[in-house]
Amino acid sequence: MPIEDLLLSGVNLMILGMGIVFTFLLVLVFAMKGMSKLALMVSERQGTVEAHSAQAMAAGNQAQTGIRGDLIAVISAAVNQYRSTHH
Amino acid sequence: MPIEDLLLSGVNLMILGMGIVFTFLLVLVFAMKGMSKLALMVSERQGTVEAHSAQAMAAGNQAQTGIRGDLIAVISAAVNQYRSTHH
Amino acid sequence: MPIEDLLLSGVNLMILGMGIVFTFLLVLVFAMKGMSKLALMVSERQGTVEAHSAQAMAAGNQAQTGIRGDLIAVISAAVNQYRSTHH
Amino acid sequence: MVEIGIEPLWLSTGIANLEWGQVLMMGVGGVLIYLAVVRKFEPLLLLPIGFGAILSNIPLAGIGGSDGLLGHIYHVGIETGVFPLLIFMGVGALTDFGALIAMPWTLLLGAAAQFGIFVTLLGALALNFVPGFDFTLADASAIAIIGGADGPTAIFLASRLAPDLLGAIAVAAYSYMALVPIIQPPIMRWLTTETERNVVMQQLRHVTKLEKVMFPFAVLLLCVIFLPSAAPLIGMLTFGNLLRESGVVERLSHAAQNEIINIVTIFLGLAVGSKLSADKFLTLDTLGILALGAFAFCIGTATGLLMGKIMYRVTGGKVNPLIGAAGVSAVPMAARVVNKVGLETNHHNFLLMHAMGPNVAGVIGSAVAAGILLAMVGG
Amino acid sequence: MVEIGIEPLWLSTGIANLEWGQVLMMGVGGVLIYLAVVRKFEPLLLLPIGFGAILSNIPLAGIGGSDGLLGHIYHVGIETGVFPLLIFMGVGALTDFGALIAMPWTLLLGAAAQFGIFVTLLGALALNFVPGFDFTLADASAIAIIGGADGPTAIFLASRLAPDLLGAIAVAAYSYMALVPIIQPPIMRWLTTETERNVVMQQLRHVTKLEKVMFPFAVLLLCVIFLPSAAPLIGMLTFGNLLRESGVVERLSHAAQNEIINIVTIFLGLAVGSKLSADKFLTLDTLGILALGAFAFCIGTATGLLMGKIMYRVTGGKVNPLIGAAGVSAVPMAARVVNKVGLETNHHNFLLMHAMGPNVAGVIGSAVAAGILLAMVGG
Amino acid sequence: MVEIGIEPLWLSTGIANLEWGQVLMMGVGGVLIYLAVVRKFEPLLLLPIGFGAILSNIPLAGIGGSDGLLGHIYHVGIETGVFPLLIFMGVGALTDFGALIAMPWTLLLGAAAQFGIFVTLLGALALNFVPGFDFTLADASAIAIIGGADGPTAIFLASRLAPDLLGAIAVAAYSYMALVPIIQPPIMRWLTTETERNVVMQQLRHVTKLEKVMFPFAVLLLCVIFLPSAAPLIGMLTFGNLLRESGVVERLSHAAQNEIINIVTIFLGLAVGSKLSADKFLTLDTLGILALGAFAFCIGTATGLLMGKIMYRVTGGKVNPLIGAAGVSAVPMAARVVNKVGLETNHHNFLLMHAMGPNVAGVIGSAVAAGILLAMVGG
Ligand code: NA
Ligand code: NA
Ligand code: NA
Repeated sequence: MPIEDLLLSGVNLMILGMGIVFTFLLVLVFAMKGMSKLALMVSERQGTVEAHSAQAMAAGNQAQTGIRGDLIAVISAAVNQYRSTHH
Repeated sequence: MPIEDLLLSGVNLMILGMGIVFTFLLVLVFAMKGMSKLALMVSERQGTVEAHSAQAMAAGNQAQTGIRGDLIAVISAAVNQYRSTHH
Repeated sequence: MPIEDLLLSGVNLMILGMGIVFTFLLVLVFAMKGMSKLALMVSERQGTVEAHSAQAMAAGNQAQTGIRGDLIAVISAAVNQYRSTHH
Repeated sequence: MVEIGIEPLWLSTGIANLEWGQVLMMGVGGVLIYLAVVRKFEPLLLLPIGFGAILSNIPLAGIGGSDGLLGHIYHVGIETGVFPLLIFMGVGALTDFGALIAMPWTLLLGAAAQFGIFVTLLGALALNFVPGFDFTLADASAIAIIGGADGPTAIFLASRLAPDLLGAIAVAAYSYMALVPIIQPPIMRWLTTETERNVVMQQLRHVTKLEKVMFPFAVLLLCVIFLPSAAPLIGMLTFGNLLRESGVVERLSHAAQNEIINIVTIFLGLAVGSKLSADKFLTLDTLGILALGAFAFCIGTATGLLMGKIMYRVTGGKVNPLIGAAGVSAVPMAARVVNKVGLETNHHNFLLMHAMGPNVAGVIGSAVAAGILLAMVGG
Repeated sequence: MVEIGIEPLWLSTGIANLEWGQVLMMGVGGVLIYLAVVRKFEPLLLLPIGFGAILSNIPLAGIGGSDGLLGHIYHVGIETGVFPLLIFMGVGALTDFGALIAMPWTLLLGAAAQFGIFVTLLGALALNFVPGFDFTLADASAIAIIGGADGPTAIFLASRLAPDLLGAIAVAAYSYMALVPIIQPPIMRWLTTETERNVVMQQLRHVTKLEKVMFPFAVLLLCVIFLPSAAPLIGMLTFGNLLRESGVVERLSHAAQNEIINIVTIFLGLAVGSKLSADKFLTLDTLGILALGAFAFCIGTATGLLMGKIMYRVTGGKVNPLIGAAGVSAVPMAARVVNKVGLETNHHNFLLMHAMGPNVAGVIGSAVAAGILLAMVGG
Repeated sequence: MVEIGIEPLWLSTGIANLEWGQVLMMGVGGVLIYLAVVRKFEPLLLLPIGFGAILSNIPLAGIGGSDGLLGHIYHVGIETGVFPLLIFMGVGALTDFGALIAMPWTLLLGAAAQFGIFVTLLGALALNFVPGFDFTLADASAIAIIGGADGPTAIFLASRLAPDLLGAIAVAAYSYMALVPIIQPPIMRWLTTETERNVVMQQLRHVTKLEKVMFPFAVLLLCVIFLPSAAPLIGMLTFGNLLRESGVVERLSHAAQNEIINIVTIFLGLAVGSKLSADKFLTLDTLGILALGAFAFCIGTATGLLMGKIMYRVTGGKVNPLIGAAGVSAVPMAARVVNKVGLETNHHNFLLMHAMGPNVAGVIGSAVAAGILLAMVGG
């Protein structure tokens, strides 16, 4: 079809397209805000439960982050070496 | 076909089926007993060989189980961390 | 076709084949020699750069080879164990 | 010029094309994911299945269609039966049959528990008396295997005998496997006496490496002689186990236990989920399948326990009947349940290892049962 | 007897059959590998693509043909759209959307940056005024998506709308993603004032695990309602992210983040490279595509920055406009560039985490844009 | 009603359908597994091949048939040639060509050892004088490549030139590769003098990273110019090696060295085993192939050694002729054997690194030879 018509379709597509992109992501903004509110409510309601699991998680993270960085470095290197040699 | 016939086939299938299942696993019981006897004989005949490899294996296990549990825990955590970060 | 002809083709194939194999690998010999020369020139030209990266690499290797063998052994075993148990 | 306006735009949205059935099935998918993530119901399978259900019910996208991603995966992996067999290879590579080798007789517990399968088969056929149900013998067989409490076996058989019911059957199988801790204990307490549950079993003998290497061959040999129709399942199970026990192919054993089974699990789950379409799933059949599945688990548990009581008598009280309940497989959940119930009556009675014997025996038992159904009905 | 002589031997050599186009394309492949290895341009993709280009241009071997290795891989993985979608699953499993959840408004930056896509679409169509160019609306759409700065999205859309241009489009997309550190900074400095670049943003709030688990569902839900045509991309992205955040399927999350994405990356790269044939690549179109691609990146960066300036005004100077440039995606390169430019003006102003929000928003934004183009043009 | 009785039941058992050929082939499979597990003969390949042979000879199951698991795998991976090429990519990623780059002349040792291939080709054709043998030129070529002592190359060529002989050829290739420690030493001692075996070679020069990165391109370039028919093999080998040496795609290199090669090895082995059917394997041809294979190894070892002796003369005793035996490839077994035999005569003479040069040269050499056979015979 003639280029002019193509361009017309293009303009059409641009207007609609950017319109949808913005609508979609704008709605998503509010969806996420609602989501976060909901999450807050939920976690408050089962506060106790959360607390426990939170502690548990914290503990878990402790166990991980507790390891001194250099040890991890050494071990990582070793693991690398181990892999490159044993595989 | 009429449901009665279906059920009849079903009963047939059940009798045959459970019969085979039991036969199969019962024969397997004896097969395994024979197998274990055979394994015992073999290992006795090549006792010396076994002994060596056994020692070797033991040593190997030593090397593995010798590592203190907590060290393994630490390393495992580190490996986890290493993986999650380096991959 | 008659076996004699087959054999004739075979002889043909052998002469050509070994000829090509030798030509190919002989040319590759010279290609590699040239390649190495080229590599030398390049690395000399960007000597400084090389130096740096070389040091860097050396450092890297240090970090790896620096780990005492037994530690690696222990860790490797642990990794093994970790894998076999956690996977 | 290309027609680009509000009209076609609206027609290209989801709301304009969304059907009630699709909404409901997405809800079903959401429930499965909830069970997987929050209730920890077999998350490795139910999460991908649930998500696959959501994706394949999105209007216009056609993700579950023959040209869609999940359609391709289903065609390649499940129609061919490849995925469940690869999972079985992984199960074999992950399973230590030592406990079973140490107590061969516990195989009979694994056999007895398969009774649930065949009773359910009758149940499914009997359901045809109820107006609205019309299960063929093939359908009934595929449904009955849910009683095997073994996911890949159920998916493999369903893909062969009743592809239309595959979604519902897979969901039922994995759901009930996850429900084992709720379904089994009451039956276990009801069918066994305090004294029986109190039985402390003697420690398992040591099993040599050689025995573990010979075991897969013993199983495969019997399968070849008696029941070749079970060979694909038993074959891959024993192959995986040989990779594990041979000790000379660590690389391959590791691949079977990790890369392969993980990758296949993701694809298998998504592809099974793509069969959860409204027209196939929102039917009376599904309700029947769910009911029959629960029924199958109960019967299997009961018959396993009864065989356990027989062995209790025969051995003069050396066998704790509770381990019979582990015969339904559902590895290792069922064995853990046995251990738990055992500890309730005797705080120092750890039955876990003893329950592992019938537990893995149940895997073989249901594979055998699947072979029989394939041979008798699939032909 | 079989004719074996010097004549057929000579005819079986490469030099006797080598065409100039093939030599040139091998050169192109070599350049891509040089950029990947020496200049570190997206090596994970450009190295396999470059090598695939060399292999598929070897005379007589037919490696890229329908019976060749790369031909098989292309047929299985790209014609079906499976590979880019699996990569997207991996991206989802590797991405932490926490920064975006903490600053939902930065989604608008990811939206604004997609303007580059649609302007480029017009540009491609306008190029038809130049003799020798004849882009259809489908071609133009596939080219425009380069502005999305997202490799798998570009490959997926191109394989749907303009397979002939796929090679050039993929090469352009990944090349410009690698060039982000060179393309973006000047535009960023030119469009923003010292004061704006100086803005120190407040630290991000803590995001709970629950929010991270709910996020993929929120995104997927909107996709289902508004834009089902984007469901394959958004669906796999959110699936991968759920595997990551659910925390109950560590095995599967690990497989999606490693085995699957690594294996698929190798095959995807080689297969894309096999489309770099002289007749398809050494055309005026390719030059146009390369020019338009650079154009698209610049526009996208600019519109992202302008939206950033608007948010700067609206929020009374709480938002640093620089983070708008990260809206083009090109994760995580663009975010790093923002951080770098930010540090130039204020040595204590680390914008990396704040730039991650628009950065991942850009991934969603370009997937949405791709869905629109599929729905409007692909139909 | 469905006929379910003793009669059809019996007919569905294995014993009722087992043929002698199948029993024998299961035996062959068992032997291969025995060699793999107990004798440690190339277990990574021979174990899956042996198990595949057992599975595909189970009556009624049809696992090796076009609808069976192994049939599917064979169709997808071997008929297309994809699996051997992926293994070659892995080999490239696992191989350090440093030793070869340090001693380019050792390439000639890898060339000389390929003489075994072509002599065996004549041998195979000459065997046609024996009644019962009727090898075509294609058959003979596929058989001859066993002398290349390289599994994937042999499988790739056989799948192209003589699919019917693939099973026997693969089994012969891997068996003899495992037998290298038994086959080679006598020949090595017989063809070399004490003084020659005593030669201590000077330490290898340091090879720079740049050289290692350039090497794959040098090899590929010559392949493109002279022998495009070898491009699939050489191409994937060099691609894998570039992944390794480039140092910028660690993820991909790791995948090629582990996940991909391990997964493919399992499937390749099973699929090759599925070709071990009585009618194809229990033939006079197989005996001929086994005999010719051994012959090929001996000739290849001998010619490699003779070239070693020539280099010993030419260099005035700087080269230890033993390393010529490593030219047959069979990496790294042959190089280890050289090292072992070297230590017998001089307890302080470690030839391992020097033998790695001709060893990897042998891989390239046999790929080149395969390319020639494809070009001359496959056409
Ligand atoms: Na079971
Ligand atoms: Na984007
Ligand atoms: Na060789």
